[in-house]
Amino acid sequence: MMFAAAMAGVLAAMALTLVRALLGPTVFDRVLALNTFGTVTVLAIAVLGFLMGRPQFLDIALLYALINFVGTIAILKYLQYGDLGASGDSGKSPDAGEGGR
Amino acid sequence: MRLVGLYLALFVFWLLMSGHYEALILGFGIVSCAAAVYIARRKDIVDHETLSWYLKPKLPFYWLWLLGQILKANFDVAKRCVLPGSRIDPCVFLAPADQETSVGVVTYANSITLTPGTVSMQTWDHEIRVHALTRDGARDILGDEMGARICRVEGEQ
Amino acid sequence: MITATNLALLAFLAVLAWAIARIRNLFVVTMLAGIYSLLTATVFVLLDAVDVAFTEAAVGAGITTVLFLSALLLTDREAKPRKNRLASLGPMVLVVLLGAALVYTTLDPRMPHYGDAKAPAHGRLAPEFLADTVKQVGADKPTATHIPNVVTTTLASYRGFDTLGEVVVIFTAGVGVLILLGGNATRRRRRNPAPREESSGAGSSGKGAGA
Amino acid sequence: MALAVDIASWACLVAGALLCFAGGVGMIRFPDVYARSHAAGVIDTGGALFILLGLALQAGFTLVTVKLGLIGLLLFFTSPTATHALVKGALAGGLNPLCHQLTADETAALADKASP
Repeated sequence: MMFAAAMAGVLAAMALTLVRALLGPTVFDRVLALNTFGTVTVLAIAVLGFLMGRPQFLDIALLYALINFVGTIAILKYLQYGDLGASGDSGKSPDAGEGGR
Repeated sequence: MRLVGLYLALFVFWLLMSGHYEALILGFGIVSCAAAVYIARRKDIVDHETLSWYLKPKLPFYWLWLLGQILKANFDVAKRCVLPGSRIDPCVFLAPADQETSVGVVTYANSITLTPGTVSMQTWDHEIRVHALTRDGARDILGDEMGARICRVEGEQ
Repeated sequence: MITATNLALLAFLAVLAWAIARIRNLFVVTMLAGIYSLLTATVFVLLDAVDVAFTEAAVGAGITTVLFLSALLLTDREAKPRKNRLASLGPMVLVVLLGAALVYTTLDPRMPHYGDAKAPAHGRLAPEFLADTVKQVGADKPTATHIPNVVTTTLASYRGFDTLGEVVVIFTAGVGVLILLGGNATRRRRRNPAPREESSGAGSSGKGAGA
Repeated sequence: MALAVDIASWACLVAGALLCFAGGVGMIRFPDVYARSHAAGVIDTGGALFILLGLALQAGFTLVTVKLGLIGLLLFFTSPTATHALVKGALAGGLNPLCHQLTADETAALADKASP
């Protein structure tokens, strides 16, 4: 029962993070959402292991915590040092230009 | 010396992960850890800076203190996230970082980021640009209790 | 709660799939694909397929994202705008029909249901494999260890040659990808040779230290 | 004793779930990436910490607890690095924070107020 409560919170966080990933508006919002979604997935798998009575699943959660970090850093490296190109929605968010400072 | 430490750390990690202690599987673990250490040495990624840092006796106390700060900040930011009437007042400022080594500055910057409500945006040798969610958060950082504690951890042998 | 979790995860997957199909910015699609793969692996965990979840975690969320990004560096960030909406109607019908057929097979009373203990796969082979896992591997040395994981036994012992073939295929694919992506790097280096000097120097000194 | 542990882990799990939810709401509500990164920080630190703690209390002194601890440690080491890289990348990508830039005077004034 208590695991179900935790699972509900984690699922809610998943849904909200997913909405942020879909809405954007900037690329960095999506990367942030991806990173947070990874953390939430790690928690979800950990809770699921207990919910199903098989805590051995924690190995996957551990692997995820590692992979998620690598993925986020790779994306950010691509964004910052790779070929940024002219197209795409980076830096062109409606609230970045005039609203700043 | 460092390689031996790395090997031991890896092997302990392996033992905890595997949970099987039969001779054959232990042998696999020993061999794979050795291979990992060899590769780390070939790639020259054995850590040179932070090892002495982890041996400082005051570090665990700092971590405990930081944990308390993180919890306090968590509830504050969570309240601001959920309660409809609450307002945020983000600001950006430069905070001084008086740590002598780069590891110290990195520890400070990471501690700032780890505390919800403040994020370190850029770091230089003796300055960190911080984004704070509220003025109170900014005041906490500028009060420099965290920085002073890291300096104290850094100062001991 | 398990059912509710399942439903929620599948709903997330559906929303994500729709978004991936709609969004034309490939960079965003890459990131959404990463999230999709995280969700898929969670579903695999729910289905008790731990080894598949492991693979999905390592390959789907980690390596695929990086590979997609390297591919994006070589191509464009924006997909071509859709020209003809009607042209995608044919595949759509095909996919819907296939999906309906798959759903029908799960409903057909002659097929065993999901998790049915009386299904042929569970009736004869699985108990034999489970019983033999301990015996077969540790048979020659009674005191010696046995492989503690049934999946490992199946993959590496019962289906050893099959797994070897799979490994060869994956290795070939990996080499192919490296050639495709790395070949471009050499070309770029030839065009612009300055900044790569130090890495080759570090490589040779590392070799000296290792030997 | 078992009851006390159960109550404690109930409290931890509920707190973790609420913090996760709050962080998610913040991700939606806050105005720009920089502010949202604080909300993400709530999930990364508080939510993860409490949920892992609650699970560890249920698991008792076993390898499972050790693994939970390792997951927590890993999250606590990687999440600030990732967040910092993200915020730095956003700044380098030309995304101006939607907020007030404190001048040197204002910073000094805040610092004065902070140190009694």
